[in-house]
Amino acid sequence: MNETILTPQELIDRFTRTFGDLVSDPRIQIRAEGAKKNPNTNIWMTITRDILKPAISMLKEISYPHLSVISGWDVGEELRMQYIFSIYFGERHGEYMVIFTVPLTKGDLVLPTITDIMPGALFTEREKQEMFGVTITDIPDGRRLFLPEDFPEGVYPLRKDETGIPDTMVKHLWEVGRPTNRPVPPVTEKEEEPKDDPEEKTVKNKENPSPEAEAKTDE
Amino acid sequence: MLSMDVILVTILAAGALSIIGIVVGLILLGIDRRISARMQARIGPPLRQPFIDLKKLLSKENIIPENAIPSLFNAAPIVALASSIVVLLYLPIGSMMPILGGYGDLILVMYLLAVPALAMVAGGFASGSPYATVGAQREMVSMIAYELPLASIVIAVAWLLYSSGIADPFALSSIVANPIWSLVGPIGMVGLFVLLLTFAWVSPAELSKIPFDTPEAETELAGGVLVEYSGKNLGLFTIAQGVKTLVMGGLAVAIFFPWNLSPLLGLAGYAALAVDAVFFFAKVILLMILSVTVIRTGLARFRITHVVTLFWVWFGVAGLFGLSLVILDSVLAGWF
Amino acid sequence: MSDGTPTKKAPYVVPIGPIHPALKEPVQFLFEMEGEVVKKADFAPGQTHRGIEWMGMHRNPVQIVHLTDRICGICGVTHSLAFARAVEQIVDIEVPARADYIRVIIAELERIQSHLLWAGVAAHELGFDTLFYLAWRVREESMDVIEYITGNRINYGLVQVGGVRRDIVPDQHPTIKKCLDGYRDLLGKMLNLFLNDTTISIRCKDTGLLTFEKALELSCVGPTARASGVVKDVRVDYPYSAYGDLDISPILPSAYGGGINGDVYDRIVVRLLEVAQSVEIIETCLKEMPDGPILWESKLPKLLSACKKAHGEAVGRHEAPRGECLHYVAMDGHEAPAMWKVKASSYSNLHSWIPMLEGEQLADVPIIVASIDPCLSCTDRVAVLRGVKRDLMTKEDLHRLSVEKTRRIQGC
Amino acid sequence: MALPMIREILAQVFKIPATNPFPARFLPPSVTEFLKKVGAGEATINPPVATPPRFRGKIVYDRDGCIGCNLCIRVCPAHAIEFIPETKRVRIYVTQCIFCSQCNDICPKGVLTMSPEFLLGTEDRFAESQIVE
Repeated sequence: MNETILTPQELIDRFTRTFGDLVSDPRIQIRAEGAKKNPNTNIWMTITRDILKPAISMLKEISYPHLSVISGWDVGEELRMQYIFSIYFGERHGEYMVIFTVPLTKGDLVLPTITDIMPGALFTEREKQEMFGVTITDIPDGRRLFLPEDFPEGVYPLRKDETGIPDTMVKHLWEVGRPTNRPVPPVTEKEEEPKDDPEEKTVKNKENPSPEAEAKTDE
Repeated sequence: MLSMDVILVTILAAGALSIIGIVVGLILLGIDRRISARMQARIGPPLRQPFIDLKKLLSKENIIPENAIPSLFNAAPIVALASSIVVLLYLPIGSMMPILGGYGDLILVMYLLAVPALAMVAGGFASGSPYATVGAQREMVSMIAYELPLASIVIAVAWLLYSSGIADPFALSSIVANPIWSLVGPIGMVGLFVLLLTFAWVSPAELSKIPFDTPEAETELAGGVLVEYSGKNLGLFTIAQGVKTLVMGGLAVAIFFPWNLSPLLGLAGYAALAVDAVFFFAKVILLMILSVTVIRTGLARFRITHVVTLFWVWFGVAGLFGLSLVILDSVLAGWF
Repeated sequence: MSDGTPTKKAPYVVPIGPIHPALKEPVQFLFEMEGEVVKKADFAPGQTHRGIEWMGMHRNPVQIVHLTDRICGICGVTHSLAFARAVEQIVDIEVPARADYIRVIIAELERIQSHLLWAGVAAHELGFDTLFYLAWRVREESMDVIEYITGNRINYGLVQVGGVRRDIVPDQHPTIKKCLDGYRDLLGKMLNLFLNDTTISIRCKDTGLLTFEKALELSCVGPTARASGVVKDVRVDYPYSAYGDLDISPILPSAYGGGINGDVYDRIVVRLLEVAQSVEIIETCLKEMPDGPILWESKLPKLLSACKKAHGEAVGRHEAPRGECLHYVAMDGHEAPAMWKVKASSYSNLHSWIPMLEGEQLADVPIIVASIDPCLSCTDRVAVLRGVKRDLMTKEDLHRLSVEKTRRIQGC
Repeated sequence: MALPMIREILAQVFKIPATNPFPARFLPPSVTEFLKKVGAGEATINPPVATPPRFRGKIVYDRDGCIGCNLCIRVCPAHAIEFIPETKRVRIYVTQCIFCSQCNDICPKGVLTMSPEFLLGTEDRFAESQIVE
């Protein structure tokens, strides 16, 4: 572990220096919230699949990273996998989020497992296999994680192409059993008169009553 | 030889006492639940709740699991109930002498007390469920564990009566007739007090209550030995549990608090019997609240290893310590 | 336990779950046992998939905020806050400072009720129902305040993209303060009851050990990680909402005087002390809450069209009672987000069950499982409804069957 | 052996329980009969705990003030609101409502409100009481 804390730019420089063109589109997203506007830092980098493991190892050399999750985004022609890490936790206001985006072409959805360097990744790698149809090579436990045993093969719920959820598998529960022949209630424009629905009469107090007023009556 | 009359009276009395025992036992369960609820800042169920539960259980059918041994599975609750009732018949209720007093003594009672637990073990193994199997194993282990302190209490009492020159030192009638506290000096008093405390901790174990309810351990074994029981069988176990609660309380009263109210009030005959019986049940309720309800409400469940350590090491030592104090006392009394 | 315990040499399998009294959550465990000792543990989550992410990808952000409320019944604000923060970053919304403070107040109230809920569950798993009732009774106070502020006990519906929906007005302060003062008085009693009780400490000390290295490797979060000595608290490390304005530090079990063992006991310590910390945070926030609006845009149609125009991806995080909760959102110019990924806190912690459980006693399984405060409703997210191969019974079927059976039993 | 709970429970026995009592002390043989009696003043019930000021209960809809703008349908997360094309009004299925009150917020005319009514349980999802229109 390295004791000196890198600035976000230094961190990116280190990656671009080591991996050259294989790291692209680095950006630092800084956001300040609250009254004092203390900034928090997110670092995004797009890397190729080949340097995924070296990049994580390098992150490990800088500071032991915490892997939050691997996410994915089906953008149509390719699948972008986001490896969401955070480093420098334990430093007050000093944590960086480091997000590696790994683009994969639809024809070649293979990723190496990172469980040998980050054992905690197993869960999320299993999930990526079943949800996105990505093959994780050398995964120590390739079972399904969330999907049931009888879920059809070749359907990946979070994909947006033809391997995603087909409409035939979707049941809109809210539509089920709704009465279709219900008579339409009469409408009187801007007139107050008693209706068949008893609810109507109670519409007196306007929406979102001020809590203080009601609080007083309540106590 | 026994005459027909005596046998008939004995049978009638036994029947009556069994019914009273069951009713009082269920009331005891109700009181326990109510008091425990109050301790937990809840309102709790009405006192008759065990009766309501029982009525419902008895109206339901028995479900026997596929891989159970039906004969053993069904016999277990009956054996458990029968043996608890039999123990009751050996207990003096107030000034009424035990109905079966002539046919057995404290040693027999100790054996009979183990029978319901054994029945539960058998029923658990016969259930064919892994939970019940684990529960039955634990039940055996805890049974073995609490027998040692229980035995030291019995031995101490018998020794005391024996050394005081009382005939039939193991018979419950002689124990009741000679309150043990009157037979000892100050050292013996301390010894008996230690034994009383030990008995207070053995009772919840004998009744499988928290912290010793490892065989049933709801959160890990989902009811353990009883997991597969339902309907009438479970109802029988519930009754057995009630009667057993009464028996443990009754035993404690007989050994440690045998005094009656009637001599004090100058009553005799049936009035004395009735007053003493009520007083007896009051003592049982009080003892049960102290040794079962308070303990089960105020403690977390032990691991089975803790149960073994507690009874073999701590209460084993406590029991033997109490026993040796009692012996020491009577030896000293012999010297002076 | 040498002589007493039966030692069955052949390992046998004890299944626990998906429905089991020890588990308030649907997950299935398989334990290979030797006697009373767990030799090998395995588990299968995913017993209750609901497909919330998929549902979200067909709805607009304003709808999703309410969907996120319902990911978990206990973390009523956690997910909506994390999601709202992610969307705010994509759309580039600046949340009014007052809204940030209200968000923190409600998040900390949630931490109090969640930790107390957990404390109760833990006590119940230990077979200590009295403590369970006590903890839950005490928890009601915070539930009442949450109800008082938001309107409902769970599913608060407080967070909106760009702020919060309801203000905390000065008239409400006395009620909140009264509750906080109550907690301050109670905490000593709770600590005493939980930490000084012999029956609890013999069950919890050195049980379910998770070493520092394992916790780091398995990317554990929240009190589970902190109890093992991993200093990680998003509230401190990563200034967001009003947390950046506060002077707080992560709570480690050493704060209670002892060392850091990473056992169940330490997890109790961390959670109880965090309740105290939350009380302080709420007090500070109430005091320092700036004036101003509570929403970036109170006209929802405007907010919706701003969201529709946005392109990009962002990560929103929040330190939930159970640890870091993370939402990844990508938007590509449609009403609905292009991608929505929910990483609940328990998702990161479930892994730690295996090293914790192996080698432990069966009796300790419930408390170890509960000790990470698992929330599988948060973790199980994706599912698709399919009627095939399942016996579906309608209400009428069930009613008919029960009537038949009652008749059979009663013999009429 | 320290058992701090024992002291606690012994003190608690003499205190009033914290539980909210049930409406009736014991389960009446027939709930409907009992409620009728209560209505007629022949029996009393323990009153329910009051709802808080901002409580979100069953939705209330002022049909006449509605302008049929459809915004509520757009933000309803649960698809609980249905458009009636004939009159350009909406119909709300309370069993599908998730009580987020988002439609209240977006309604330009303020015709949707949340009432404090919460006893909504029923067996029929589409019972008359479960449809607001």
